[in-house]
Amino acid sequence: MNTLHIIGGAVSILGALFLLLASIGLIRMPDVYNRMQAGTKATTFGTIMFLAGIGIASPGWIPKLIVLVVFIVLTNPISSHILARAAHFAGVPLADRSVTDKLAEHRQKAGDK
Amino acid sequence: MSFFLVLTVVLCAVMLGSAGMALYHKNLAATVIAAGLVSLVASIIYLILAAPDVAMTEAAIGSGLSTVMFFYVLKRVRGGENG
Amino acid sequence: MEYVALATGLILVILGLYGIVAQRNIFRIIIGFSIFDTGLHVVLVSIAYLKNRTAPILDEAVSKGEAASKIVDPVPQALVLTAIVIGVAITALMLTFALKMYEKRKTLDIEKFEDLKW
Amino acid sequence: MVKKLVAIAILAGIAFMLYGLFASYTQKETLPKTSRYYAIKGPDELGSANLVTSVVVTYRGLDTLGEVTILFTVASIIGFFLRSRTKREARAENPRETSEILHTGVAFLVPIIFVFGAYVFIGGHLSPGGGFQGGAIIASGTLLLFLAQPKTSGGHTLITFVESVSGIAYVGIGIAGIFLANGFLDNRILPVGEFGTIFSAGAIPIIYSLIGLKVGAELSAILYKLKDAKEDA
Repeated sequence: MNTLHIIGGAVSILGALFLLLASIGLIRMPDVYNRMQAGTKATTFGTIMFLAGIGIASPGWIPKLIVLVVFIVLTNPISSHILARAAHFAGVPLADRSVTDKLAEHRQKAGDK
Repeated sequence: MSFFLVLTVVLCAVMLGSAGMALYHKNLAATVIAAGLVSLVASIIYLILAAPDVAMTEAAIGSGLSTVMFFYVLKRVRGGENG
Repeated sequence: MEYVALATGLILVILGLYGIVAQRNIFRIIIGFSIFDTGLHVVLVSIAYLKNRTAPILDEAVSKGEAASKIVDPVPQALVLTAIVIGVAITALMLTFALKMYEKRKTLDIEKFEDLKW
Repeated sequence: MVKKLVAIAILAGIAFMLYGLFASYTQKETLPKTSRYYAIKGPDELGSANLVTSVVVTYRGLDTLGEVTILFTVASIIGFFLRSRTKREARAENPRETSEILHTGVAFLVPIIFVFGAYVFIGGHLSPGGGFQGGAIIASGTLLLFLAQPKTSGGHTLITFVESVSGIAYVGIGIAGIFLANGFLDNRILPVGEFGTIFSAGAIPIIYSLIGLKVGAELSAILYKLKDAKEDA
């Protein structure tokens, strides 16, 4: 239990806190799109922070952790983008409080139904 | 040691719950997702039980590919699910 | 720990069997089969586990000489490895048959397929 | 109603038997005889650090061959039952266009996924992983391609080619084991090498790579056929 372990553990716990916030957001948010946003942004950042904590605690794993971070940064936004788009095309309505819907405007302009 | 015991108990409870959901939920898409969840949690249990090879296979095949296969077929049999 | 996993595996086997015999929708029967499969794998892996031992991979922590006293049983793990792949192949086969049956009758209710009933 | 009661009664019987198994199960203290032989002799005989790999590829290699054969049979039966749509029909369908982000992301990700799958099955004798896992990862990459480009129906020729070539090479290496080493699928046709390095364990990396390509191709073929299945009205 040296200093690096303690710093790494603290960073990891901070990352886990972000994951907790993401899960609270999943429950609290009003519609699919807001939930998706909470579930993507916070989990991407939280996971990266968690892995950074592990990297601080045991520096031998850093190359593998970098590969993991690259994968997460690439896949997480794309998958949530596709999910949100599919929900929009399937006709899931926005919450009452939302003010703008760019994709609907774009689709109207393109003459798509 | 007791940490892993608690973790196993929690994961087993999740597994049984999602297995029950996979059998009884009305929506067929939800049952497919629940069956995938059973596989995913099972792969974590394999990791705890010192079987990393099996865990990798189960995570890739059981919760990835077979779920997609179910969905490909489910897309084709819409409308027949209640009859 | 391994006893908990073993019990869960056996309960999953029973749940899957119940799904197979009690459901009427063919799709749900296939899902029951896949749960049955997962339960069997959990049972096999937890039987392979021995207390306070590590995975059957030799590295710096486990040297060649002391392997027999430090690793868990590799044979059931190898069995499960092949069983998972076979399981997904069988699931794909059953899904194909379900698809063909649906195209024939436009239904997935197992009670409607009475050709072999007497 | 009666049927359901009978089913529950049968299940109760099975549950009782399984409970008997559970109650009488006691954990072993040491490995069984066969596993102890594998654990003691395996690393020196075959040079593979991952004992699961040495069991799957060499000691029980014939089972793995049978398993790959089962996969091949399943893929053939599915191809027999589900007719694929032709190219013209695929073009006539008009699925929703996939977005720019997805195209770019997939073009970037799929090669990385394939390389990762290859890494998993080439390093199967040193670390967790191997042909089945790597094959499943490669099939996931193919699936990503299918999902991103729903209109294309090409690639089937390549999948069939990889499938047959790797299958033939697998059996060929197995037969080479009869002549150059002690038996069918013996891995010592190449030098066993230094324990724990990438070029060790004789033919195990080659055999596992072939298994990986084979499994990946079979699973991709199954997914492809399920995706492109055409309804005969």
